[in-house]
Amino acid sequence: MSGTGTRLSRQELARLVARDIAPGSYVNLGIGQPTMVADYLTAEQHVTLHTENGMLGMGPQAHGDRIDDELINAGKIPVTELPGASYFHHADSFAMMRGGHLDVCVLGAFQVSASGDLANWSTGAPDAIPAVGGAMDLAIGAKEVFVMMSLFARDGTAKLVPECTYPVTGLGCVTRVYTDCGVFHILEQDGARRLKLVEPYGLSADQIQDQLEVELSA
Amino acid sequence: MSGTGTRLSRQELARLVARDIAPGSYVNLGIGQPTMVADYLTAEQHVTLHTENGMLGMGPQAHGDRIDDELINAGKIPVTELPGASYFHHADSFAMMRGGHLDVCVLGAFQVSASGDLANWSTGAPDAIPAVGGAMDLAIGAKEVFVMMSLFARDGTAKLVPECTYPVTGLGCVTRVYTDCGVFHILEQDGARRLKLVEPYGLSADQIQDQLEVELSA
Amino acid sequence: MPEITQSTAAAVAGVKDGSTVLMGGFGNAGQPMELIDALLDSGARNLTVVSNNAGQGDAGLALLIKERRVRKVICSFPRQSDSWHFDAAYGAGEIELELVPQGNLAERLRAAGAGIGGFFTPTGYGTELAAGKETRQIEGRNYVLEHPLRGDVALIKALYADHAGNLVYRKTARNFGPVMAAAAAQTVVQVEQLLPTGSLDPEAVVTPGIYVDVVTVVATRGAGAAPEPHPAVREHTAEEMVGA
Amino acid sequence: MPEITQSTAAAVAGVKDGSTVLMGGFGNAGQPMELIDALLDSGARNLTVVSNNAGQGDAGLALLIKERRVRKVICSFPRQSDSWHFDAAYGAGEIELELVPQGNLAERLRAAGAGIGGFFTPTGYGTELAAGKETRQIEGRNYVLEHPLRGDVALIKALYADHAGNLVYRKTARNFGPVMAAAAAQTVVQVEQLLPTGSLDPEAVVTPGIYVDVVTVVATRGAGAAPEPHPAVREHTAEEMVGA
Repeated sequence: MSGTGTRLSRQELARLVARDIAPGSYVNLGIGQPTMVADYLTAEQHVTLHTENGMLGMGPQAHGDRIDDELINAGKIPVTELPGASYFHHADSFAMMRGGHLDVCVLGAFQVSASGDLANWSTGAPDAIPAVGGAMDLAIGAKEVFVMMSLFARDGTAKLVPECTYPVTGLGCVTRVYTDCGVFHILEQDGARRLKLVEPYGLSADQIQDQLEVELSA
Repeated sequence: MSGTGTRLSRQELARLVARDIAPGSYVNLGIGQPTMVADYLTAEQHVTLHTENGMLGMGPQAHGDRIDDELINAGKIPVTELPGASYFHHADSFAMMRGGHLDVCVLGAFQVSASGDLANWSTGAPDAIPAVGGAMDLAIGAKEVFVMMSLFARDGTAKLVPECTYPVTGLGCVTRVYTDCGVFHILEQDGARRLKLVEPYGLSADQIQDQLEVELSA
Repeated sequence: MPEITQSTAAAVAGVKDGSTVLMGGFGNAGQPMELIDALLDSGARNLTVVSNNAGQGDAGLALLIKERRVRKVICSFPRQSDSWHFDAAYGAGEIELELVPQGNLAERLRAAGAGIGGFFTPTGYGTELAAGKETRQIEGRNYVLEHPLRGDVALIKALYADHAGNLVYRKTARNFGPVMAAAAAQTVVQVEQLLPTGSLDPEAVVTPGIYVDVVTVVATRGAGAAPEPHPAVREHTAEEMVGA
Repeated sequence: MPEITQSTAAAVAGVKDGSTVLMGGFGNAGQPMELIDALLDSGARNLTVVSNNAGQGDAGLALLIKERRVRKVICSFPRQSDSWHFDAAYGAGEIELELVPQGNLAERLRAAGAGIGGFFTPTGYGTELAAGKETRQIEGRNYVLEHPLRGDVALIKALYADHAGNLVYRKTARNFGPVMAAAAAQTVVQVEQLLPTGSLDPEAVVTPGIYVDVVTVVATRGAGAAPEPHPAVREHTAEEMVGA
């Protein structure tokens, strides 16, 4: 459990997540930062990407002549099709997610609680137009839910919290949290969920503990 | 409301049912006697046949070289495929039935009650092996459920009854009953279901009424 | 057998004031833009629209909302960078929003088409979007009871139809089309091309014709453009060809 | 990526004593006969079998029942003219039967694959087969609550698989295959032929490879027989070909 001397860049974080995805996995990468994980998956990993708007076997973003308005990902960005792909309708696509068939889903977050509650769909601002998309389905569906986020918000408050103060997306669903300051695992032990720091970066484990209101498990 | 002088043969009954199926209908013909209806449907009717094991656009029974063990109907008889056919899996097939998308389903019966309850899956004999297949799904799914049966059992008892004594397949689902002695409609009037004899055959309306324990509506 | 019409105006005539309209599409992919334009021209108002989004830019559903024809939107993701017409209507309190997680939206539509009266879903449990809804623990997992979502009319887009109404779609434009086709009392579809019955292979049909009531051809990829190959389209023999 | 094995014995090794096994097929169409034969040879016992029928003649599931390997059958139609082995076991009180209306069987399997915790179905309401079950009136219609039906292993038959595990079926042999593939912890499929990845058109895949764990080739139509055309099978370019 030794960290490097510096916090991780977004690219380094994406590389770390990619490294931890088991070969042969079926994976959904959420909109935004999680999308970067695709750049670090290797051919040898044979990872199959799912997009909730109805496709398995999604390839990289399309450019130039390959752009097809009817071949897009969940972020509505034109993508490509890989050999072995398949298309299906929305009910089948979300049945695949809800039914626990995806191995890993990678999501961004506003907050994650020590017991794995996820808040990533709404800041709760009273005047904001609410929009949820597939966030709640992604949160509860995959066998493992990895979150990518900065450990601290711009105002310095920690985003790993005892209880989410933002509206939750799903309860007890997050299994790993990848942050610029370290990787955390949320493990089920003796019926309770425990938060464990497995790789600190830039800060020591003690420094991280000092800045969190949640207690890290040994 | 004038009947012919003789009771209807099974062939005549099948012809009568076929005549009453509206052009362009999607129809499921149950196993046994209802299958005969297909022989009397005309090309001009453009009726599309559904078989619950996963096909729309089913054609006539296959013979000789055209027999294909993987192209069968619900009675496990080899059939053929017509232009415009489609195949789908069992959950989709029964969703089509349960969702009310079929216009007409034609079924055999042991008994039909005056309010349209259907009994056609079990005689309730204590030593018999129970088997239901798709009977209960067919009973409740189609917009109209036509029953084909003899009006009287071999022992002379009427099969149109005040209440089914055999185990029911579905409640209040039958809309028409085609029998050798006449055609009955079960109509919803003022919130109640009424049984009306629309075409007697072989017997007069009065003679039929005399032999039934249910009261026919005017 | 569906009705075939050359007129998008005729195609959407089933939508009345107060109708619930299911609109296919995820973003612009699969959005039946020309049918929605015809709906705008029809003047129908007080609509409830079920769709994944609440319109984008200055086209389609966004224009219906701009013109205040839509009383209520049932969707999963109304807020987009170019959803200014929805934003304005919502900000002014002139449109009602029922926000539904995307998979529950799809499953509620599927339930409507499949005759399911309600279902227990884990999605949304413990969140604001399940507030007030019946919940149940089943085998140790928590679920929310959700109900079917039916439409009076579905407006969807497919790639090809045959004269029997069978449909195939193109890539991720398939999205909500198949479930919406089954969930509405009347389903209207715009296709790139209408093919003779017998042209679509029964193994590759996605939406069987039983779910389709009205078909209209809108060649969005340019009139006269050669259709691209699709695995469902087969060489047909004279014996197999029916209709024209 | 599924495991590919040449051995049906290896393919069914995931079935243990006491397993719940989903078996595809409607009558003989789509019944994975050679996988069931291998299961018989494996000696696994005390099985719960979910299948539409309870075996026919002297083959497949009927032999498993004859050998008393099956503790319980969950099916819709056990009684057939040639279901003598089930009849004998049932008559002797040596097999348990859970009779499920066929559409509820299919929907319970679908629910298991789709993560639905329970659903209200109108099928069976008011009948013996709903006795003791929770019911509810929803919008004036009566429904019965049914629960998902999961398998430890699904044994199914398809026409072709590619190396990514994508499946296509043949005519009415499709039946329960797609829903069982999604409803089991492990799905084992026997196919006529295994094709390189890229050979099946993504528009025409019926079961995506994510649902398939083990593939074995059993050429039931005669070894070396040319495969019949299927719309999903496409001419592949070198660029598209992956695997072998």
